[in-house]
Amino acid sequence: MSENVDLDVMIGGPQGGGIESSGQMALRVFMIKGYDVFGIREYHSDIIGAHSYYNVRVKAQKPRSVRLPVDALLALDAETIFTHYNDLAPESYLIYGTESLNTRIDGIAPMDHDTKERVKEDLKQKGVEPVASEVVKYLASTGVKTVGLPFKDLLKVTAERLKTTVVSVSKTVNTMSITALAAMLGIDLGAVEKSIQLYFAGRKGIVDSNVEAARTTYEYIKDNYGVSKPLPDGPHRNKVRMIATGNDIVAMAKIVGGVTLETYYPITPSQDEAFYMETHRVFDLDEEASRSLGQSKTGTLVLQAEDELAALNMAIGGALAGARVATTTSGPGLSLMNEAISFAVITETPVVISVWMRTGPSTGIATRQGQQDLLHAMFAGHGEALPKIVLASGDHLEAYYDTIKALNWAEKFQVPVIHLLDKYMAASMMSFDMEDVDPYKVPLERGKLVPNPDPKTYKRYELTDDGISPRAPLGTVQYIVSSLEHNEYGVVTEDPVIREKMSLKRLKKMETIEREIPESEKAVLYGDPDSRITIVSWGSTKGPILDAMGSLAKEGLRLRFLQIKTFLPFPTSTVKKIIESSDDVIAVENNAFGQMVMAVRMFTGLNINKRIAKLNSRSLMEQEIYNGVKKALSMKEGLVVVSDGA
Amino acid sequence: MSENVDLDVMIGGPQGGGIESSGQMALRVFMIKGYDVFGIREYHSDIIGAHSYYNVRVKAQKPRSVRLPVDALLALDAETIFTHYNDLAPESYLIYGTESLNTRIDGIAPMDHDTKERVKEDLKQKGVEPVASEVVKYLASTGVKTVGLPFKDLLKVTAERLKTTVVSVSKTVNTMSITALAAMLGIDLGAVEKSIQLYFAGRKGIVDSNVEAARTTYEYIKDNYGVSKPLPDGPHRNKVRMIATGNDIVAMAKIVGGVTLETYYPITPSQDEAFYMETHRVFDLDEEASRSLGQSKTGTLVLQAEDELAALNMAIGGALAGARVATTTSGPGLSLMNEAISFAVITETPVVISVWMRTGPSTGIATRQGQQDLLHAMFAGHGEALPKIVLASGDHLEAYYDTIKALNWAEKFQVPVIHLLDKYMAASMMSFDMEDVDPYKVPLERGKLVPNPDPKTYKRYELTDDGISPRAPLGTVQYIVSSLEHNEYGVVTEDPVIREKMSLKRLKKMETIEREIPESEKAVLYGDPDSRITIVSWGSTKGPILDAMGSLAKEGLRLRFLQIKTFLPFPTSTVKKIIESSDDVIAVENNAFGQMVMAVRMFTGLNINKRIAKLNSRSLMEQEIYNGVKKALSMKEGLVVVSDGA
Amino acid sequence: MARNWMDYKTDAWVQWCPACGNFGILTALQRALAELDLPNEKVSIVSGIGCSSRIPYYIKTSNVHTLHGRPIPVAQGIKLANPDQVVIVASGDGDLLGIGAGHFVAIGRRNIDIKVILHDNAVYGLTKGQAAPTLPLWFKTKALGQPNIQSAVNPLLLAFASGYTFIARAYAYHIDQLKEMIEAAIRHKGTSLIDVLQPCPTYNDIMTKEWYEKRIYYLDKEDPSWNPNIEKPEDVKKIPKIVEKMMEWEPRIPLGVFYRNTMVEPLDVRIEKIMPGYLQNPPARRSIDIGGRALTNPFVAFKDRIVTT
Amino acid sequence: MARNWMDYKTDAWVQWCPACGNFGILTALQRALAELDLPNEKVSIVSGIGCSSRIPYYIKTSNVHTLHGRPIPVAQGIKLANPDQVVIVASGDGDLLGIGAGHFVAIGRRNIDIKVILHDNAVYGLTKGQAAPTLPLWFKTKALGQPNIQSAVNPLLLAFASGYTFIARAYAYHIDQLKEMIEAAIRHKGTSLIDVLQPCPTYNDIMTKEWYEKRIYYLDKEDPSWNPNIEKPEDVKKIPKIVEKMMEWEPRIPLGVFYRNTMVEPLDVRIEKIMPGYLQNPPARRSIDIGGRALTNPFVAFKDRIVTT
Ligand SMILES: Cc1ncc(C[n+]2csc(CCOP(=O)(O)OP(=O)(O)O)c2C)c(N)n1
Ligand SMILES: Cc1ncc(C[n+]2csc(CCOP(=O)(O)OP(=O)(O)O)c2C)c(N)n1
Ligand code: SF4
Ligand code: SF4
Ligand SMILES: [Mg+2]
Ligand SMILES: [Mg+2]
Repeated sequence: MSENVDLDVMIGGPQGGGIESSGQMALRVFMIKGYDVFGIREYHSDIIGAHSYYNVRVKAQKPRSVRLPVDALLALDAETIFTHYNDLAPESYLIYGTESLNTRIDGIAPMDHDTKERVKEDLKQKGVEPVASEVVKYLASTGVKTVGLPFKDLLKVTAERLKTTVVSVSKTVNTMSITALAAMLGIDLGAVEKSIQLYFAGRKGIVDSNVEAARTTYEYIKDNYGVSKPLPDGPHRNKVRMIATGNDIVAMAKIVGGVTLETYYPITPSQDEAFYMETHRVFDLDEEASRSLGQSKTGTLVLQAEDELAALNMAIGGALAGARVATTTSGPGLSLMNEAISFAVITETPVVISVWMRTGPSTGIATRQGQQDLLHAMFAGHGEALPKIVLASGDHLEAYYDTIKALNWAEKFQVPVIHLLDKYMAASMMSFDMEDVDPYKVPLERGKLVPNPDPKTYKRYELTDDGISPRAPLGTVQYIVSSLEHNEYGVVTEDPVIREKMSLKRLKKMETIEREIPESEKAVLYGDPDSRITIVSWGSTKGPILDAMGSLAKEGLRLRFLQIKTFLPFPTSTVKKIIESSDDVIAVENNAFGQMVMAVRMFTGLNINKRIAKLNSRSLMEQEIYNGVKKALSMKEGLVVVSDGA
Repeated sequence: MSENVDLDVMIGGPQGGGIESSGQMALRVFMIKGYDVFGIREYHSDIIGAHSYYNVRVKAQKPRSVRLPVDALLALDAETIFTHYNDLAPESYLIYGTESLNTRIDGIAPMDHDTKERVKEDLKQKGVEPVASEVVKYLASTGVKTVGLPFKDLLKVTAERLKTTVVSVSKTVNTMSITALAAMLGIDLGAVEKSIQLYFAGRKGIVDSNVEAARTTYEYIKDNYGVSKPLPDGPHRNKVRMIATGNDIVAMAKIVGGVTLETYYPITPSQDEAFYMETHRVFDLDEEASRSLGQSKTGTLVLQAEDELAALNMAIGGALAGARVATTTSGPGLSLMNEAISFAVITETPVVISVWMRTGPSTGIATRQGQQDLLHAMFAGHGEALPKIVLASGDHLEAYYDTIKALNWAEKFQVPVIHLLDKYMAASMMSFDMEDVDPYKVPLERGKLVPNPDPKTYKRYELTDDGISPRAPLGTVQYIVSSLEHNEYGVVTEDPVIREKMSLKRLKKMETIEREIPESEKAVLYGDPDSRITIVSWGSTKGPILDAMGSLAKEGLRLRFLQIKTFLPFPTSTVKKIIESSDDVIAVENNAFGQMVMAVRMFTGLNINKRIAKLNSRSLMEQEIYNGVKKALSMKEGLVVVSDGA
Repeated sequence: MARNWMDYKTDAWVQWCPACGNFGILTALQRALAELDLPNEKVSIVSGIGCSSRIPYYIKTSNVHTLHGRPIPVAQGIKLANPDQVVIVASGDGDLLGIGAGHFVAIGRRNIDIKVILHDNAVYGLTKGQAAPTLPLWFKTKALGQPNIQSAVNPLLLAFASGYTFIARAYAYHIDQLKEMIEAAIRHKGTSLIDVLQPCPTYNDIMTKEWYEKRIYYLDKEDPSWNPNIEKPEDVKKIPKIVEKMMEWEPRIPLGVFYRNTMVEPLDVRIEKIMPGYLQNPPARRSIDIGGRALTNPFVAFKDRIVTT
Repeated sequence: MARNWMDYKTDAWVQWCPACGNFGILTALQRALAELDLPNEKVSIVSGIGCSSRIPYYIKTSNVHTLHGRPIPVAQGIKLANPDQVVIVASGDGDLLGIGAGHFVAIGRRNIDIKVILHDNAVYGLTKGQAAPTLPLWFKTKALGQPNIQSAVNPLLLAFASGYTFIARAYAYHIDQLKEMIEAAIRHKGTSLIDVLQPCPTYNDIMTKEWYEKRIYYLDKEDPSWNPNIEKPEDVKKIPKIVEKMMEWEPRIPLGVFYRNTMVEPLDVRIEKIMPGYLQNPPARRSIDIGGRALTNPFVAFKDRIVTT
């Protein structure tokens, strides 16, 4: 029965107004009820005041995306109502504060001028006054169940019960909204309380007032709307599970994967990854490691550099000394790292660069989604900065294992690895189990690292059959590392013969990488392998695509989906085989120029003539793929721009 | 008769030992004799002492490359003999100083260890002792005409005649070598003297001692080797001509093309371009301009920035204020400019970036040739930094006109233009005529620049049909420029609808660029248009290719050569048409991974399965193409690595 | 008709947190511009990236919101091209002293007539509160994952070492005094720094209004004879004292103009010397063509490359 | 068996012009290492790009020739990963004070135990003689296309403003004194600068041997009571004098140790405080696995993300 549950709840309000914690609490409520959850946040690139919203998707098994229309909208302010009134499904819930009813759209200062004008125009068309109360009425008339919460009264009651002031409980309105939703959906108060306790763990005062607010609200709903049919328990009850953002999980993977030095310069949407590592810089070992090392904890050094040039160059220095290193950034930082990437290539230094993509060009929109750095990443660095590895993960769990693989590959092949991630993953949370993040599944490998080289014979850049040389940490034996062309000892040379050999060494190393990374790590096929309709995509579009494929399959449209995971090395043979055996191929990307399509042509010579692109900087949603695929299939060729999301 | 003249003279010696001026003088001697010349310098990335050499090619009409074997080697030291003894044609001249005869190869400190070992091995195979005198003997035995100059004696005579000390004339040994060559080739002393006067213009003392040295040497040769058959006059006598490096000519084009602000950070091989602009920061107007502006001079501000990040960002600031701007750099600088390139894209700021490519990756070999920055340039800048223009010139005269076009295109399309040049052009000199650098051939265009905008209606980023908006200089009207996504007024917005429109504006602008730049500016076909054997290449390989095609044609092998000039926009239809109508296609590039081949596939889907690559960091030579093409034609597919040059 | 500070307001919603120190800086700047009656389009405020760097949207002048760390180079490009433009850099401490420190130093060597207003909140506001280069060692403001293990840099001293010729420190909530300093800086012809202590109520929970107000005092109030001017060679004797004051921080923080050196030539004057005509026909305005026709011919302009055969 | 300076020579041909000041620095450095008897592989000399930056090839230690402007970050990476390594940055004035100035400032905030040797020839040697940030205003050295219109930055003052705890100036041809200063710097635990005045006979035809030797003098010879040490709080009173000496340039240029502050904690000590065990198991050496098996499990290490359902 819980198998049929598929909910999408949206919570909107001013940035800094508790949207983040509302989302977090809502996610936990549903997890506690035994469901898998996926939640994503849309927010402005500022600190306080502008409109932000959280979407929470709930299913029995692994939702991977959110969708419109939603089943419930929790409007913490009037701007939310004006921004999202078109996003509600029939029969859905609108939960709002009665205090916002009098707000006129023109009175909302933070709201973007252009958005405002567009909304006014739309309301005018619909014959609705641009006042919140009128919009609510209009929604009710379309079948939406509107639930007005008298926040003032509820706060007063809460304060009274806690014997405190209204001001001191005023931050609980988001909990009230969540509780109201829970009550309407037939979720027991216990789940809400437990979620509060979990989320605010350790902060007793806050827990108490929120619990009290929840109780007050629950009663209010029961009293005014009656008791709802209870939501069945999901399949994941009584388990120890986790919920984490993409930022968190990459941080976890770096720590598990043995990073001993991470340098970074703060940038959205990467900074929380470094933050999570900082807060866990000293961490517990598992039992076996404790026993074997005779210590219970160890540490990862995380250093905030003065800029991205320093961040990567420091990481390179650390790697030269023998540390397993990584850094994290976004597009602007990647731009600044170009020179050091080329330095890592010529010095054959292992370093992992996590790149959390966002909307460009330039500063663009720092907190919004984009997949615009693919070709830039592939060709980052002057002077033919190859070989390098460019790897893109499709979701949180992939990102976890990919991070560990990236660390291994960096050391095994002695190259920089650019790991492409994005805002979609950074700002989304998903639930998972212990088996999903198995720390032992990908064994840690360090390739040709030689801890005790023989000073007599050691050659750092020895010419070998596979292009990979023995790597001794600086400090273990005397040798030179140089950004200039060098001989086998690392000493600068301008000799044309050696120069040519070193060029060919780099070419050969790329071939080794191509050969040694199995095709199955380069591209993955999902869906019906025999379908002749193929979606080709990369990165975080995976979630919406898989979810939409599920819906389409229900309608009898069975597709297959080829996810390209590595762009360097490129899965040339797989991509060729799949495209050549398809009647229809549709590319999906969050960029305007079709960068993956260009890369596919570059490596296979094959064109993909149907593209779905999302360009409005918002996260891709299930229904956009659902609709986009149908549209693409109806065309001979061309670009389908999908534009959902506010 | 002069039509048959085809000479290649090599002059080698220690860096800082007069190689540069020898080359310069030799070039002028032949120009004065009425020939066209092409000369190129190979040198180490240090200041003094390491081996450097100059190759001078002489023909009646426009040589575009140098070649091996050479017709004469002027060895200013023993290292030159050891480095180049295999490069001499039979019947050629070796002119050397008798003082170097006793030098053993092991006594030459600056010589690269690896080179030394290889030479020793080769001499051993040939049964020659590694002493200069033995090598000279060996050469004589193979038919080389060896001319030993007793520099000490010649200097003494020169000093006596000038009534000065030997030390004060000691720097004339290079003039002596040149003079000896002239005498052997049947060039009159007058040409040598004139060349000295030209090259050292204004420095009377130096002129006098060099002229005297030339006279002494000329007599010595006449006395010891007799009078040679006179070299016929070439077709270009009694003309006012020019000789310039690629660096010079781009500087000239920038000044002629109206650059009013050039910023730069010094880097090899770009720095001499900025230097030339600095020395000509105040320049004479032509008559018409003088009359019309009422002034005889005007100026170009050239500023040395603290780094390349500053250089490009300053240029962007200057452009925003309304100046016509440019900057100049090489690979490492381009890496550092990535972020600002993306800034120029989103702010739609016209700026020309001259990129003088060199050997990479990373610092690589700073003074050597490479064509490794193509894909990096195309995808430089994060967040989909498109539209931009990437343009590659094939030789000096193209570079001249291309620079002016680049300046026009930057302003017309309001985009950054990356102009790819390279060390081959930077360090080579060629002779040309006034018609070759016509300043009026490409009229200066500034596109939608509006000097007097109407403050009431002005929108800097107005949405237009062609994606290009009216551009008013900052300071003429109040508006905002932003690196963030913005609305038509330049004001930041996160509105999804506007964001999408602005993405599409950039896409549309790229289409406008594709449409408005004529196909003939994007790619040029040379040779026999009906041949079914095609060379495809880009940049400075053009010279060696055209010269080699001449030689091949003489043997009846008539080829055609498609030079790709713009990579963004890409000449898709031309490249497709040419490749599809060829039986054999050979790509030529100075990089290992075949970047042009990748770009061709990316835009056309067509593969080029035969490649000639030069990877040893030395300049490409005519015979390498000649041999390489033959080899490539004999293969089914694959890579031919050509490796000439020391 | 003199301008009013309202003439420098835009209708954009100001995206700062309540009580953010940036509001004070915004107001002071608008008032200073009004006082100097500068035409809106003739002023360019150039910012980097950060909370503070949003200021270009709130002042109705010809502004540029650049890249993180790069407002100083962009500002210089504008000023080089058009020396008549009033160019002000307004940016964060992370922007100017962290990622942009190289330019912060380099501009001092030029003494180009640009005013740098440093929004000094000791944190990276926009990226959610990391340590900025002015956050003291061991401070653990609320959003830090670990205590700050890097020491603070002294912006005044750094500017002094770099060659700035006007150096002042202000406090964001003292709008009148700040306005005066901005005016003085604009009147000074040369590279100028105003380090504005700017509380960030959202992330800097240590260096708060209360924290600052317990410490700050004005140099000229405390010592009416305070004179920061270096106008003649002997005045350099004042420098040790000036440096001492620049270094004062605990327990008291001095505010005011620390240093004003009028003996150093600004860049435009230097350029005019090596390129006569620059000031009259600067790069932004000089003709580059006559109806599309270039102004010169290589054989006229570049005689050094001519060879007569 | 103590090491001899010859033990630090490599067999590479030294690619500098005759009489280049870099030779003196090379010799002094080799001698200092010998005097301190440091094992070759335990010393890393990290350089940027420039003539001076070729020094890693000539000293037989574990060196890194990095990028232009980036030796300081790379050096810090090495030191952070392996605090036992002796890490020395040796690079040009263009490299450290031009393109690398941001890092030059940032390292001071860390007081990380790295020695910065600044090869100060006031020109960009390797790129053929352009003005470096230490070339005085209006100097037109022989390879300049126009006179220098940018003023010189004072490296000592900049280091002081940035937080360096050891600051000295030396002269490249005075090998013994330079050697002493290098030893003193290596003994000091914290970020150190030695500004070495280095004649470049090829491009700097103004600041020649003669030019320098007319001007230089040693602080401690001139004033035997000179004591640059800040060891206790009262010693800060010395600072105005120290700064005055740092600013002295015309007509005389002081040499010697200007400043040595032992009261500031170096970075490794700071790190150990927030991450106990760092010094014993630094990033370069701590185990990351046991035979390929990771050391921890997310459900053990990251309890804050657990939800019990
Ligand atoms: C190259 C680059 N790196 C990082 C960022 C992310 N970023 C944006 S603002 C900021 C710091 C802001 O701090 P500050 O300059 O002090 O300004 P404030 O927000 O405190 O006013 C950072 C690191 C960026 N935009 N670009
Ligand atoms: C990013 C980058 N920009 C420019 C260069 C070119 N470059 C090489 S060395 C150098 C300057 C050298 O001057 P300095 O640091 O003073 O060292 P010196 O040669 O004087 O010892 C420059 C600009 C480069 N290698 N990389
Ligand atoms: S985060 Fe701080 S600096 Fe940024 S707007 Fe809020 S209070 Fe101001
Ligand atoms: S150019 Fe100057 S710094 Fe470089 S090696 Fe020659 S003398 Fe030394
Ligand atoms: Mg700040
Ligand atoms: Mg230098």
